[in-house]
Amino acid sequence: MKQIFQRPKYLKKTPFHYCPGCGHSIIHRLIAEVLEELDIGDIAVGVPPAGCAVLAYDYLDVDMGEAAHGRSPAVATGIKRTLPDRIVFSYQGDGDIAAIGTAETIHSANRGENITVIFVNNGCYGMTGGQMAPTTILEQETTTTPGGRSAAHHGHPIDLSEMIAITHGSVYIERTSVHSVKHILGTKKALKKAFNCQMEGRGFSMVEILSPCPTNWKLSPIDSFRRIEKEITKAYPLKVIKDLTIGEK
Amino acid sequence: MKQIFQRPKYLKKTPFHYCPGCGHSIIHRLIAEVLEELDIGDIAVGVPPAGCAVLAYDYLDVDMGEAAHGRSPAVATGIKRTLPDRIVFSYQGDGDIAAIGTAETIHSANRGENITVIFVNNGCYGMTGGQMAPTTILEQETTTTPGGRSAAHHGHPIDLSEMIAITHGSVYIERTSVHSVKHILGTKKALKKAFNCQMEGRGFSMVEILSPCPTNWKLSPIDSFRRIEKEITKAYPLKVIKDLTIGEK
Amino acid sequence: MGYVFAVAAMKDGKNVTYLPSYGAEMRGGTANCTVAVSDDEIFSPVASTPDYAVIMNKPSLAKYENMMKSGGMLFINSSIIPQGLFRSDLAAVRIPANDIAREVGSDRVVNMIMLGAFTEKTRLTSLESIISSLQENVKAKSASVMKLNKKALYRGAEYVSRGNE
Amino acid sequence: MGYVFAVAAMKDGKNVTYLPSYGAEMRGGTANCTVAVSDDEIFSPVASTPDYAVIMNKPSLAKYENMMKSGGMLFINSSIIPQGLFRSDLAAVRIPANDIAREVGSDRVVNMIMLGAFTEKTRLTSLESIISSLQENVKAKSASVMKLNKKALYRGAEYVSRGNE
Amino acid sequence: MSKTRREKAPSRRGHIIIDRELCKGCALCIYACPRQVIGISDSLNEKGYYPAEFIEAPDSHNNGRCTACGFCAITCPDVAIEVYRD
Amino acid sequence: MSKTRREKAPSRRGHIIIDRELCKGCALCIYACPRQVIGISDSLNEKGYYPAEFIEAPDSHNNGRCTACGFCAITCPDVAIEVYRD
Amino acid sequence: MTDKVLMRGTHVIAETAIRAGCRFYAGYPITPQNELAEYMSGAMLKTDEGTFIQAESEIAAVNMVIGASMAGARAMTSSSSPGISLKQEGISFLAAQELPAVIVNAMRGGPGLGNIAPTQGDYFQATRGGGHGDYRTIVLAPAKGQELADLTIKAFDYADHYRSPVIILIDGMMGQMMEPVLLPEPLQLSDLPFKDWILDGARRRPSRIIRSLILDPALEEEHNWKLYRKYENISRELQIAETYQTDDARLVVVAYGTAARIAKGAIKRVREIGLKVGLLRPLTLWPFPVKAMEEASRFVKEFLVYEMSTGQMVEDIRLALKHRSEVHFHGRPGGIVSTPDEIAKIITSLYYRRGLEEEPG
Amino acid sequence: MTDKVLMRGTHVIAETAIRAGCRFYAGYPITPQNELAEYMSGAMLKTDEGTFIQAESEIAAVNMVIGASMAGARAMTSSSSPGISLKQEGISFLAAQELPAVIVNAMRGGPGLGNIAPTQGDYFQATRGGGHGDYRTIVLAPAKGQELADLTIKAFDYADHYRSPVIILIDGMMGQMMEPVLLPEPLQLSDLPFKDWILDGARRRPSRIIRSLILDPALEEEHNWKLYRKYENISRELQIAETYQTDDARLVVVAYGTAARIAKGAIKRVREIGLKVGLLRPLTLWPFPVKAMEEASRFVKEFLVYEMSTGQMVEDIRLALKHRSEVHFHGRPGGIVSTPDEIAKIITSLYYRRGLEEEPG
Ligand SMILES: Cc1ncc(C[n+]2csc(CCOP(=O)(O)OP(=O)(O)O)c2C)c(N)n1
Ligand SMILES: Cc1ncc(C[n+]2csc(CCOP(=O)(O)OP(=O)(O)O)c2C)c(N)n1
Ligand code: SF4
Ligand code: SF4
Ligand code: SF4
Ligand code: SF4
Repeated sequence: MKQIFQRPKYLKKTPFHYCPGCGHSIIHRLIAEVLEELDIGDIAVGVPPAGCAVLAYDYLDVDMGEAAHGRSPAVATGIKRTLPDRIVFSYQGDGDIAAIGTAETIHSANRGENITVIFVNNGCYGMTGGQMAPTTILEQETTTTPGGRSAAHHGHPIDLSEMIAITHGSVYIERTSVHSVKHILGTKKALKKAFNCQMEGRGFSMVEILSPCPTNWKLSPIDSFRRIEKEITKAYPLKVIKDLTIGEK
Repeated sequence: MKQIFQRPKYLKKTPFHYCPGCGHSIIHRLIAEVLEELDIGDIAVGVPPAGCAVLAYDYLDVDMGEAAHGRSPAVATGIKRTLPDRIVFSYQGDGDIAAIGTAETIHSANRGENITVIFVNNGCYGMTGGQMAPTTILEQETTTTPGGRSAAHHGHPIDLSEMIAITHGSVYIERTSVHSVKHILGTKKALKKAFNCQMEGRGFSMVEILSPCPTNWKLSPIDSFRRIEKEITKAYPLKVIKDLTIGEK
Repeated sequence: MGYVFAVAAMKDGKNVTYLPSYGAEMRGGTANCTVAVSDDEIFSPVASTPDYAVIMNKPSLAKYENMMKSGGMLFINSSIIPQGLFRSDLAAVRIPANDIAREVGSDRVVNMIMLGAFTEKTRLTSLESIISSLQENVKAKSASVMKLNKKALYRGAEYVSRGNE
Repeated sequence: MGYVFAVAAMKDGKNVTYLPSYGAEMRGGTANCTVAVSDDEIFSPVASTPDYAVIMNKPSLAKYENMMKSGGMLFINSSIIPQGLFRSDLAAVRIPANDIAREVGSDRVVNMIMLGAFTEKTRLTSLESIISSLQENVKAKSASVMKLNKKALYRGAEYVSRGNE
Repeated sequence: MSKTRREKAPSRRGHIIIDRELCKGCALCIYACPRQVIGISDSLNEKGYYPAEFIEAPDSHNNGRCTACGFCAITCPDVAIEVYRD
Repeated sequence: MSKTRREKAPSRRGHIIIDRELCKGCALCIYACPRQVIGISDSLNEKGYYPAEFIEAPDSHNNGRCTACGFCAITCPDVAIEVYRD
Repeated sequence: MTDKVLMRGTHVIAETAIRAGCRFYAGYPITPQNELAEYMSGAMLKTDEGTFIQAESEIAAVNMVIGASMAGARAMTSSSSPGISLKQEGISFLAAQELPAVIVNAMRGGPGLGNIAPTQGDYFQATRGGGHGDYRTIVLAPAKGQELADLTIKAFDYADHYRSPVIILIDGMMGQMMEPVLLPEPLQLSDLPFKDWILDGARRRPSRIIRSLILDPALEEEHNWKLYRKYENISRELQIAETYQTDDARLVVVAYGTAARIAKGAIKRVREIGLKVGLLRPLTLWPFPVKAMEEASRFVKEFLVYEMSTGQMVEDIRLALKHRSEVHFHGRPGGIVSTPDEIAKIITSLYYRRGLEEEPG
Repeated sequence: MTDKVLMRGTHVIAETAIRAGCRFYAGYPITPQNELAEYMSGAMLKTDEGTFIQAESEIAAVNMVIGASMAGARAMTSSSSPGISLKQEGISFLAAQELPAVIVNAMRGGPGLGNIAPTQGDYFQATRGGGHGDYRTIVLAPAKGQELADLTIKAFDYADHYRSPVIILIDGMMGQMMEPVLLPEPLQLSDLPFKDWILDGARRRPSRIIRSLILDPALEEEHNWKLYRKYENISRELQIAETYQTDDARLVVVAYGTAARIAKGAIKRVREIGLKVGLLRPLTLWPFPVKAMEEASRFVKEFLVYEMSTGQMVEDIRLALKHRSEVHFHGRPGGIVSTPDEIAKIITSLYYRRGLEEEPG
């Protein structure tokens, strides 16, 4: 009898506080697995900002420094520049990265900071109770878009990853999802590649992960998975948006 | 004897405080001309933020509200939403729009605010004495890039207009210059189109204007013009970056 | 339930303060609310030692039993919490609310049954006020829901008035 | 020029405060700097009533003439400002600095000529200190520049020592 | 090689252990399991969720055997599942 | 039409008036002028700049006549130039 | 009585704001004031010309409010502690440019991310100008449902009248709590005071400038003194405080907002055992009700300040009393809401320790 | 003497910071402190491991400093008034997370954009925590070239020792002014105090967390009191003030920074005509030198506070003196630098008005 799946080393024993079926939990585990497989957990420093995943430090068993809402990439910049041989990553919600943190994200990419950004796109502000996020798709109902998001009243969903890809300092940007086994494994691969990119000193890497928020979508976890497949991946197509990791550094 | 060129109506008599050969002066005049030709000077509200052009209200004879550094698009949003039938424009330097004001600019574009943004790209922070701007090209020397901007140390120049073009709410984005008669006239045309876009209620319009800063470039005005032609337009090609103004609204 | 009661008390001309629990509650923790009712001005919106508590689940019982004012009264959903109390200075009114709800025909009216029982027992307000409060708040919803709610209220009230607890 | 003088005074063991004008000066306005030299502690870095002023252009003359301490002394570049003074309680030392500079062979040494004259006249420091201060600050530059500067200093000093003013 | 594997495939057996207390009853493992050997328990766990449970003796032969594919564990947000190959 | 114009072209004459005190001597008008009828004055203006000045009587016939093309005024940052067609 | 509604504090503020003619709201989510923005997101769209914007950040929100105010709208934003810190530059601009605006701060535990529980740790920030430069903001501190409505109306009136930002300082509990409230009648926009300084296009009048850059120090000094005189006026005209059983009091408790409610409960208890204790509750934190304090201190020599912080308002009380009375302090920071019992105990022990039960000689 | 250099104030701070082991600087241009960043942009690159970043904003800059501090670097940022307002959230985080950092504020005229002339309008912001929550920052107020160097060294030491942000509060004049300075010897990085709390990867030790979110009010309260106790310690240990001719003084002028220099000049003048006037100059604005004030007030009953603002520090003086002495105020906001003559006149008229020339009975 061989155990073929177990709790990864860099995940603490603490049970997650996340809602049932929340994508954050899956993504946390994937990070822990990748840190273990790349053997970088002992030199990793993570930077979660305000958001449902602010408590990521209760789960990931690596050094973690909490940032103010939206400022993770700046904090991560400070850490990485001070300790260039450590592995530094930020973990950010879509509100965090694409609203209040727009400038910090774009400019750390533009500077080519050699950090890895994990961008969890669940289409809403989870922690504060389900308000519209910049990524909320049109017609989606949230607590601040009663009747659904309308471009005229609430503006358009934003393609942050595509914008980041334009910056000259960004090296690897991929959009993945966790709404099926296949996609979860794909996300893991992307995370690995992103961390590898940092290990090789290539520059800014980011993985945007479509993630379910059953609570605020008011759907069951399974229906949330289905919604990602049916609706969200239409608005946010899964793909490698930029990849300069090939070839000589 | 016919006077074929005279001071435009919406330009006050006050002499400019700008340095000799400064592009701001040319652009101010073009705005005044366009406001006059479109007959919108009496319903225009301009929003200059901190920057060499903060004193734009001393020259342009329209209602003007000063914004904090980087926040013009937000202030303009507040004005325009309150008075949708007025013509609202911001006038911003490259430091203002592409550094501290990154988020405000991108999100007002993304919301499709029906305002006109005039983005003066002179490749440096003029008002504060010539520090690096986000748009400073590689190898350019500034007071904070001694020895020239290097991608490794100071990050890359940013293509803000291209990023803004990705937002769904932006309608018309063009990059022009003022380094020759032809380009000055081209800029005027672009400004006219941008204001027209607003008058027609189409949404966010922006003109990025390459502009000389002889003082901080440490070049004569004429050599500054030449530098734009030879170097700057290579890094920032002049073109219509996005145009959705054609056809029915 | 607390809200409906608070509105009813307000309609009776009383001073009322209703404090829901707020914030990160979404992700775990026991939800609760506090209603203060008085003829006088209400000071603290937090009840440090409540007179009454309506207890819907086990963790809440553990939490609130300790806080109760001596001589206070607990309304316990006995379908879910069969066990007894530790404190002997408290009165307990046990209502098998889930069981009654099943009889009434909907799992959703458990709250209403408890509220009916509470109102009947405490007389802090009247069932009529509760119903008029309810009417305002289910405006949008159908008459059938209202009917169901009323039925549940009365069944709850009936249960305690019959001295069943 | 002010900076060189300030460093020289510092080297002489004096207390010195040098205040350049700063900020939005780039776009118009008269540039100026203030040097306070004293054997004691220096309090206000702004000279409200200076003892000496070196005046390089007309607007500055207008501005500073008013501020001078009674009995103060003005050093005026008479190549540019030929006219006289309004105040009779001030001494004026006139140096045709641009003309001398042309003789010396460079338009850029006007400042040095004025500084030479100033030093010779006031004896607040010595030409030697000025030269050693200069040496530090033109380090990067060529010996020929240094030579030119020295020449200009001496010519300025000579001009006033000959009682030419 | 690939042939050998394919031959072995039918005989692959496994089982999973679900931590009742970690489980939040989201049912995503059930959704992910290609063999339908996971169900929802009748009784609440201490957090108040109906946890998933491994159906050890499934009725239907075909989709009834755990192959230790690990899909459930990969999907489980709460890392409540350990997978073993027998 | 276009022919008529071209015929008239050689006879187009104009002149400019430069406001000495608005001018900052940046010389961009000189750079812009296709006829080279602008020069820099010998004397400072009150702001301390050597302003541009219109050369009314240019020596060379060919590039010496102001055509009122307005290029100088279009270029002048300080709106110091008024252009007249004679 | 029958018109009263039982409404959450944040909703009371939002609804009253709209009734007061507020037609521009921009905000950014942050607990514990999300319900204010959420209410606005629906209610504003139902008004004729109202704008609701969920901004990209608190900074954008306050600057949008600046714009709306420049354009003449009654405008509002709301946030909680960290978000209010981010608005400080904007608030300083509002003050400098003399723009009316209403800013709601539902304080939470701090510093840093802290927590979302009720505290009063932002008193200094609100009353001393967390932003740069010599300015003040009017700060209102409601403690009851009805006051949330009444002071919201006042906030907009004061803002317009004094051309100044006004902060409504509450905590999460005040924001969440529901009490019966009689909402004011909606105002007609046409009844609002006329503003002759707004930017709405220079048709038929000279163009206007709203600015805060004043490069000449002499003029900037003048501007500063002008603001200062305005603040002096406000100080004279606007102090509001409630007193409760201070007439015969030998000890007066000073507290505002939620803390004042609890203090009142405590006082009721200690009165029952015969202690002569009263309450002084500032409703304006700036201007601080110095007059009421002076009044009270004529007969009372012992004051107890109770704040849900480690002690901030206590400085204003020392300043107001000119150190002529004894000032004691009790604080509970970090989101702890004391019970009236706890405060009653503090009061009682202080009362006896200071010998207040004896008849004054 | 020979080793002294004549250096601009901003350069003194920058160079000294590097010599004190600062290896991380992030800032954003704003007059009047651009020369600090400009100096760093060159000098930092010459150090071995130093980082200079011109950030995209003041907010990014302070958050980069947070990161560098978490990673163990001596880190610094600088700005001027509006930019410092934007950093308030970050400063509150630094305080909450107990991270050392040095922040330079070269104050300028405000509120709003104001101007770039020297003022002291940000005293409240600096000393009362312009950010949210119950926290304090150490605030140092140099007034001379040499002090810029000395206090910069101290700033880094205090920051590390107390794990607290330290603000160096100057104005544009202090920043631009050149005075002879003896720069300290460069420290070896290896001599800096060891930090056992930094985030540098959990190799051979349990993983660490630096956070400020403390959801449980009881724990957050504890954290608040812990900070409070630290601040009490700092208050005891760190008060610094200079006195000048206070021994026989009948009137003491209190002023800091540039204002203190001018006051000193004024005092020198009035001493010449026989007035017994002294100066008390706080070098720490927080903790405020209460002990020195108390000491002074034992014999002096008249104080004149001179600030380049409409009056902020004057509150601290009233609090420190417990209203036992008379406190007069003279202020010039907006960037006006008084002449010593002007202040001498104020002093003189006050001196006679209060009858101080008469021998005390
Ligand atoms: C300055 C500041 N503004 C607002 C907040 C409140 N806040 C906390 S998390 C959050 C956003 C949560 O959304 P997202 O980043 O998408 O993450 P999620 O919770 O959905 O995972 C907000 C607005 C804050 N903590 N600080
Ligand atoms: C919050 C804030 N940060 C910094 C400044 C200082 N500042 C004024 S203008 C400016 C940038 C000027 O550059 P740019 O926007 O490119 O305009 P330019 O002067 O080159 O026309 C800066 C940094 C400020 N006024 N406010
Ligand atoms: S609110 Fe959404 S994102 Fe947050 S824990 Fe719950 S499911 Fe996850
Ligand atoms: S500094 Fe540059 S941008 Fe500013 S006025 Fe001078 S030339 Fe123009
Ligand atoms: S996926 Fe995990 S948490 Fe969800 S039901 Fe299955 S075992 Fe439980
Ligand atoms: S372009 Fe204008 S400012 Fe420049 S030299 Fe010609 S007239 Fe003067």
